[in-house]
Amino acid sequence: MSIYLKLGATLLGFLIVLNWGMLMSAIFRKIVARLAGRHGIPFYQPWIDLLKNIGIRTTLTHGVMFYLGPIFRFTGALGMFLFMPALFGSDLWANFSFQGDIVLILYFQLFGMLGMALGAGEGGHPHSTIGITRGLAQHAAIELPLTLGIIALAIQYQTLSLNEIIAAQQGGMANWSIFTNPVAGAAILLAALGAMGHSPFNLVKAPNEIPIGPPTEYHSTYLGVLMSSGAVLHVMEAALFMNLLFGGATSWPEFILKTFLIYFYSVFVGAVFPRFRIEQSVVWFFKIPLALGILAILLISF
Amino acid sequence: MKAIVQEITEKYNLQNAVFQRDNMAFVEVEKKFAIDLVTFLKDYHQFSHFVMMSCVDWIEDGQFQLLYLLHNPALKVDIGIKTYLNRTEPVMQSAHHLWKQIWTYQREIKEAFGIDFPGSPNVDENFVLEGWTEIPHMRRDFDTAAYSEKTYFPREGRFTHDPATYMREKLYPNQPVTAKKNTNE
Amino acid sequence: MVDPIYIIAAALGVGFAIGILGNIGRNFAGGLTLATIAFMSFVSAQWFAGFYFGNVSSSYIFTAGFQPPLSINLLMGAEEAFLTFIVNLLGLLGGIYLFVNFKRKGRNAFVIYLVLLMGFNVVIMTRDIFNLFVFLEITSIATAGLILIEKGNRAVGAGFKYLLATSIISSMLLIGIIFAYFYTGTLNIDMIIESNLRYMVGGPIIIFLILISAILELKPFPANGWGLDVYEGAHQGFSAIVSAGTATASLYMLYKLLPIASPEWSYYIALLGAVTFIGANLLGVKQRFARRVLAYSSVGQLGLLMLILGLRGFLGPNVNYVFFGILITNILAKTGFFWLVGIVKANEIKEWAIIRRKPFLLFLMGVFIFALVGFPPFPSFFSKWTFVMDLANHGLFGWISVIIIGSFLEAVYLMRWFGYAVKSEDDYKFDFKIQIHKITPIIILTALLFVIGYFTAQFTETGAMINFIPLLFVAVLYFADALPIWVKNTIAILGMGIYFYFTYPQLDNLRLIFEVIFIIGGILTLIAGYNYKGKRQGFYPVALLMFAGLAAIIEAQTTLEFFYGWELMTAGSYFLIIRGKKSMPHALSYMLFSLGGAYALLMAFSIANIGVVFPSLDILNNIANYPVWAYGLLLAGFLTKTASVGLHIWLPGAHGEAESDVSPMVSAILLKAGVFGVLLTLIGMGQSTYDLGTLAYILGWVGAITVFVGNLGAVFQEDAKRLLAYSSIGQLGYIVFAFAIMTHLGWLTGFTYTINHFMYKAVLFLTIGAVVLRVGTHNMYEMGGLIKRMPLAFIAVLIGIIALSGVPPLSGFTGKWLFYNAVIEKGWYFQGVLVFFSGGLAFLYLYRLIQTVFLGQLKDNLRNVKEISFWFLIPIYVLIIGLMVFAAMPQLVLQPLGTLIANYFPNNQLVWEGSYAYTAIGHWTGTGVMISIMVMFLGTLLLVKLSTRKAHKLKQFDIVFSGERPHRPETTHVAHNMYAGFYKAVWPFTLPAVETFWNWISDFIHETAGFVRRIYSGNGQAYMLHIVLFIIIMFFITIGGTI
Amino acid sequence: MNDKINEMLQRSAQNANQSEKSFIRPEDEEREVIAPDGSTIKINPIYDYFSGKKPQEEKPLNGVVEKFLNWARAESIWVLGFGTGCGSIEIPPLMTPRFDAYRFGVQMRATPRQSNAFIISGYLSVKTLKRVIRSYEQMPSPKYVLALGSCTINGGMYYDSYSTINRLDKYIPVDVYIAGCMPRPEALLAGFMKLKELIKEGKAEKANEYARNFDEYKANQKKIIKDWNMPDYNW
Repeated sequence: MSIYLKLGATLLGFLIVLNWGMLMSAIFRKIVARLAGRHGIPFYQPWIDLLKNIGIRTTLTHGVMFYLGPIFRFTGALGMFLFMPALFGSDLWANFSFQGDIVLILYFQLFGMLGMALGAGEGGHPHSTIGITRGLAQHAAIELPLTLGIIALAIQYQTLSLNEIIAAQQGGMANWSIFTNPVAGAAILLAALGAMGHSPFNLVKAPNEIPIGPPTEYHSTYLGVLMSSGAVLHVMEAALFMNLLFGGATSWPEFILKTFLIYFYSVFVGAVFPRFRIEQSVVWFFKIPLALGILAILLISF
Repeated sequence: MKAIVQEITEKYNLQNAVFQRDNMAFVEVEKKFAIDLVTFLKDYHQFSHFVMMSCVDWIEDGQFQLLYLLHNPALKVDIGIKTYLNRTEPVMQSAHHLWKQIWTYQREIKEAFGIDFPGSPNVDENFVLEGWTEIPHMRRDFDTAAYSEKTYFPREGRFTHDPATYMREKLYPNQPVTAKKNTNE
Repeated sequence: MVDPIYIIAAALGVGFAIGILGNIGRNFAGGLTLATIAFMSFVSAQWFAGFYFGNVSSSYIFTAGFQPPLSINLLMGAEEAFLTFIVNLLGLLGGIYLFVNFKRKGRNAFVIYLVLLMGFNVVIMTRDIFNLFVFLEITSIATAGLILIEKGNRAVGAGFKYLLATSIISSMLLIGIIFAYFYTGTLNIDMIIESNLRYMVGGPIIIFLILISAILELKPFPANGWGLDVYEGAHQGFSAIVSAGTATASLYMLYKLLPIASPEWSYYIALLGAVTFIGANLLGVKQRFARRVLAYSSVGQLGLLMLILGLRGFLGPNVNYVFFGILITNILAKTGFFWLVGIVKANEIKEWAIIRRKPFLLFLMGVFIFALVGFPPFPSFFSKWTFVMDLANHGLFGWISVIIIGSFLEAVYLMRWFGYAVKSEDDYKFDFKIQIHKITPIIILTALLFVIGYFTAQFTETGAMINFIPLLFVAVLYFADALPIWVKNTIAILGMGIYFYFTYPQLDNLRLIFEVIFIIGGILTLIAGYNYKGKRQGFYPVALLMFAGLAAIIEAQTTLEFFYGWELMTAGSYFLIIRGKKSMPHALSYMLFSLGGAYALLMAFSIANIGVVFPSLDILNNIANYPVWAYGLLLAGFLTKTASVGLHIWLPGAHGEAESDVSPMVSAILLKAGVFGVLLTLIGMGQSTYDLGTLAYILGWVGAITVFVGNLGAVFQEDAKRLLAYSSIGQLGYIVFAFAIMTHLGWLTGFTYTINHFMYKAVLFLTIGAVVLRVGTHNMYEMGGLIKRMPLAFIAVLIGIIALSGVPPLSGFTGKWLFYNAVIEKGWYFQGVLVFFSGGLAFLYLYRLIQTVFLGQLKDNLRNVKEISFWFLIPIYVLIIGLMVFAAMPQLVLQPLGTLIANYFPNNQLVWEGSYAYTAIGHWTGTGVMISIMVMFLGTLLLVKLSTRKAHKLKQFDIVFSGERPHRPETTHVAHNMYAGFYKAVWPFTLPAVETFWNWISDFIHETAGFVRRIYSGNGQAYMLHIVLFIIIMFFITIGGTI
Repeated sequence: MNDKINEMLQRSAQNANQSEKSFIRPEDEEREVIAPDGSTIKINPIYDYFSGKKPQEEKPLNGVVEKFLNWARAESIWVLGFGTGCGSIEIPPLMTPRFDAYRFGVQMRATPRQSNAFIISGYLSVKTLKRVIRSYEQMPSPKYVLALGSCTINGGMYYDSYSTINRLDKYIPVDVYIAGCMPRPEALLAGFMKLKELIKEGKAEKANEYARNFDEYKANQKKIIKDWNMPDYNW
């Protein structure tokens, strides 16, 4: 198979994920609207918003880092896609997962976050900084159960390679990690709530309180880039948990179904619970998720 | 209540005391005794709650009237202390030391009526308006309509209806005017 | 050879002559005295030289032409020659120093002085016990005379107490002598020894009387209140003579008399020495006055010497080396110090800041203090080393602990004093002058210290291997201190470059890594020094001293060389750290922790040294005796340098308050010395035949907790440099943890972190240091928005923090990836997770560093600051290039490292296929990831650039502010207490438990000292009572049971 | 607390001494700070912190591209959440099931940077106008203004008030007026429809008009805002 074909497939895969992410956010809002008894936005609204944002004529910049912030963010999202196999068992859709294992993905998440934080920081808006400090603190707290769970999985499968973790889960639902290692699965899924950033863990953007948080100063194309990276990141984070716990995906429909369900798991939790304060959020992760993570390691290693 | 009014009437040589209700009285006191009286009521008669402070422009008499309204939570009675200032000399002793919220009332009165309270903290800061250059806007010699006309580009062709007439004309053009009498009966 | 009898004859003759001649001029009398002392010195020097070159042998001098016991005989042996030479030389120098003072007092002073010296000489030389008594009395009376010659109540009181005490002691001695004569029929010491006095009935009591008086002369703790007052009451010049001369003579007296007694007396004397050594130094901690401090130090050193005397049986042939090494250091340094006190004339040690007005005096003071504490290249360093090694060979670890505890306590107050001198506020009105006749003797003493130090090193086989050339280079730089900064900097850089060029081919790969970090890193940080203007006095010698120490550690072949390098490095870095503006307390705590660590190392080396003929560094491999203790102590010693948890409290202050280019030196470079040590230890542990897994396991936890403590501490700092300092603690924790894993991958991780931390911490510290130089504050919340003013600095910090945080594609990720693999392979999950969690905390402080300093709102007063200095940018960007190369092509470094580590851990290696790395469980490619990310980033940038119109540039307040406008940058910049919310969640972990613990220890020592000090009431009667009680108690201890 | 009171007392005493009332607040007065190298820096807080350049016309693109973009703009109207007067109570119902403005692509945003429609909801006092101007200028172009209620047209029932303006279009350009006192949410929706029409026709270029007639607008604004403490254009 030629390298160009593979590159083309990767690009196509990215477009699929991007569009699926936008559609997913539209569906999310549509569902919320229907719950409220509204008609809601048209399903194509995110694309129009994206177009509109790109079509904005004014571009302002606070400085080079401000300009580069969304680009860092987008690269981060792109990399999340690139370093994870999109579909299992397919050479065509394996992306660049040969370049690194799950450690690379875990740390590359931070690439976009950091760049965005710096860009927003140069914007000079106090709300941006407040949002970022909360985000970083919460991220550190999430790290604890998440790492414990992932290490438990790595011990279970004796590999850090995402491809091999998926491979080990093939052959029916009973082989999925969530069933073979439910404690680690629970720890990871609770951490996933924080990673997805919906209520009650949405204190980074915290509408009504520190309006929009870090991207307060971002507009026009910047905002478009941020929106699309957000869309990709939502899908790919769901995909990460899918690959770790739910046996990965072998076809695009399966991919779409599974990421949809995982994404909406966090959405529904968010619909029920109000927002935490930062110290509540951090302490929350230090309680049950941490205990579950430790238990997972104890169970798997002794 | 009556006893209190009696006592302060003798003590401060009050000209006029009106009982609005059983538990509410208004007294008029000379300007120079006003803060003394407020302090006396606060310290000796437990009028510990400062309800509000207001100002009225009696332009015809050439006077500003200041009203300090106090409340006694133990007896559940209110007393209003009125005092008059000369419009030509709008300066009043500040009472900011008694209750902190008086700072704000005095700041407001300074802006709206131009009555100065020397020594009151922040009394010169803007209260509602920013950058007001005219005479204080709540003084009755300030013509707000003229000011608006002069300043805010009034749109040509604006006219005002009497709401009652206009609505009757628009909504019930066939109804005879007598209907009004019926309602009166 | 001039007969030694002429020493006495000349002294007596001239003394009488001055008395008889009456009204001769005082100058003439003084000159005559000095000439006489010079003659005396010459005679003993001649003998000493004779013994040194081996062309004379010991000879007895018989007075009055008879053989003993009929006459008094003197012995001139090697020891006597040496001691009389020293005493006479000091006497000569003291005479010069005191010349003016004596002249004012009259010619009698000269006579008494001369008689005193003669007394010392005879006490040393005589072999007749009654003669000994007589001349002891003569010295006592002369001493009292010289004390009383001073004016003032203190002098009178001191002299009176001294007379009282010595008369009690003399009467004891006299009674003992009478009985001894009665029993043995002789007064000759040699004959008394032969007569086996101790087996006779009542013999033990006689021996007790004689020895107890000899011991009391040495001012044992606590019956020494009378002696302490002498040091304080007498003229400083004379206190020095008392401290040196009397002490020498009395010690030698005890030495001579000891053979009379039974061997268990050695034990008692050692015990008394130990009590005195620790007791006096403990009390020294509480002292505030300069002379009092020196007095306690003198008594403490006497105790140490008694200890050596008592333990001489275990030292074998080294006894003289040890004894005289410590004695000579003490005599020279203490005398010089007393004389320095005489010049500086500051009573309280806090007032010694005035010494900075004359930097040369400060240098002298430094030499004396470091000599007293036992740093190389002074003789006591080598002697203490030999002493400890010999004791360990006999398993006497209790005694080693005594020596270490006492030395440590002594270091506490001496270093504190030095700290005051270097750093405390100098706002005192009084001034002092340097007089040439006072300073010359001190300079001679200082020179002697160095020279003797060199010769002491040459005495032993291992010591002779030590390379003194770097030290010489330091000395050259010291004397070139008047040159402008760029000359000195160039010399220093060239020197280090040449050194590197000549040494690196001889090193194995392991050492080469550290050599590169130490020397190349040193050169890079020195480049930043071009930024400074003026002379920057004192910087280059100490910086080079540190680098010389580091180089010596790398090159060390023996444990002694290693320890020598270690101590040099400690001294140099101490001086570097204390240069900072507010560094005084931090430098002290650095010094104390370093010394504690060094003593732990000493102990460990001594354990490793047991039964070893040649102490090469290889003896650390597979230590056979007490391996857990030895390796545990080694690790504890090295962990003080890596600032691991529990031993880390010195670091934030020391690194945070240091100068801008010193911080990277001490953080990025110096800490790696600890890492090198830990690595050596672990290599040794790896080859051990014992199972030391538990030790490694504990070390792993220590490392993991250190990461957590360091990173969490960094999150809540307001001071940029302290933040980086706490971060260093954390990063060193990573390194320690990784090495403790003790697998191939673990060590690879450790090395990766070591190299990385060197580069990014140097970048960060250099940049932040340079920024601090520009903005004039350490507080991050006082900065902000500096990206507009210093873009290059911003880029440097950006790359530094990306690398530190471990975000791909920079080199930090290399470490993180290896870490995951190593941790999972080893099975240290919980430690590993704690470390990863702390990695998340790193984001918090790194973001804070870059946000509050470079992003956000530019402060008003910083609107015009310039880009950081060019001279800082050079090393920063060189290091950044290094970082980028390491990030893009990790295989270049990691592959050779893998082969190196395979020597120790051949299993489970990292497999390289081109640029792809594989472990048993994971895979990753540095180059590929770097290219992918670059392509993605540039592609996105291009897309965005094409789809936007030209961007309008905004200024700092052009932000949406809820319809309002900001009024001040200070109130718009979110910086102070940035993680308040997070603090509410984690505050229990930030409580300073370790600081509380060490404070408690320090309070405990102080309070104990304060309590014990109450026995020194200053009352003469009480002091006499002490002496009597001491005698009674000693009686019961020594022979009470046998009668 | 006492220090604070003393400080305030001192300041009011100082102000009492000033014969003429100054409109520049203390924090906006020119100040001098000392740089780390010892030099003094003069700062004028009103101008120095801001870019303050005049706005330029942003020319529409050509032909079909602009039409396409205009369609997108019309279908995605992001409204700045800024209620100026009593009419702001009419905006929240738009988001309820009964009116559901989301159907038409209308959404609320919290920051001007991300909004392109500004609803001036009812009477506008001079004090609020200052904030409105600031927020309006901070919105990226193309941007649209909907003026809600008769107060924005001719002053409405507050026509003679000393503190509210009479005609909004003297201060910022208005795309759509929605008459009434108050107009109901339906009227607002109708206004949005009208705005969409205008955008699609390419007639909603009022941001450029503002840039063209910038001086005139600015003069009108400055006439009534006496304590002007911001740059001429808030980017």
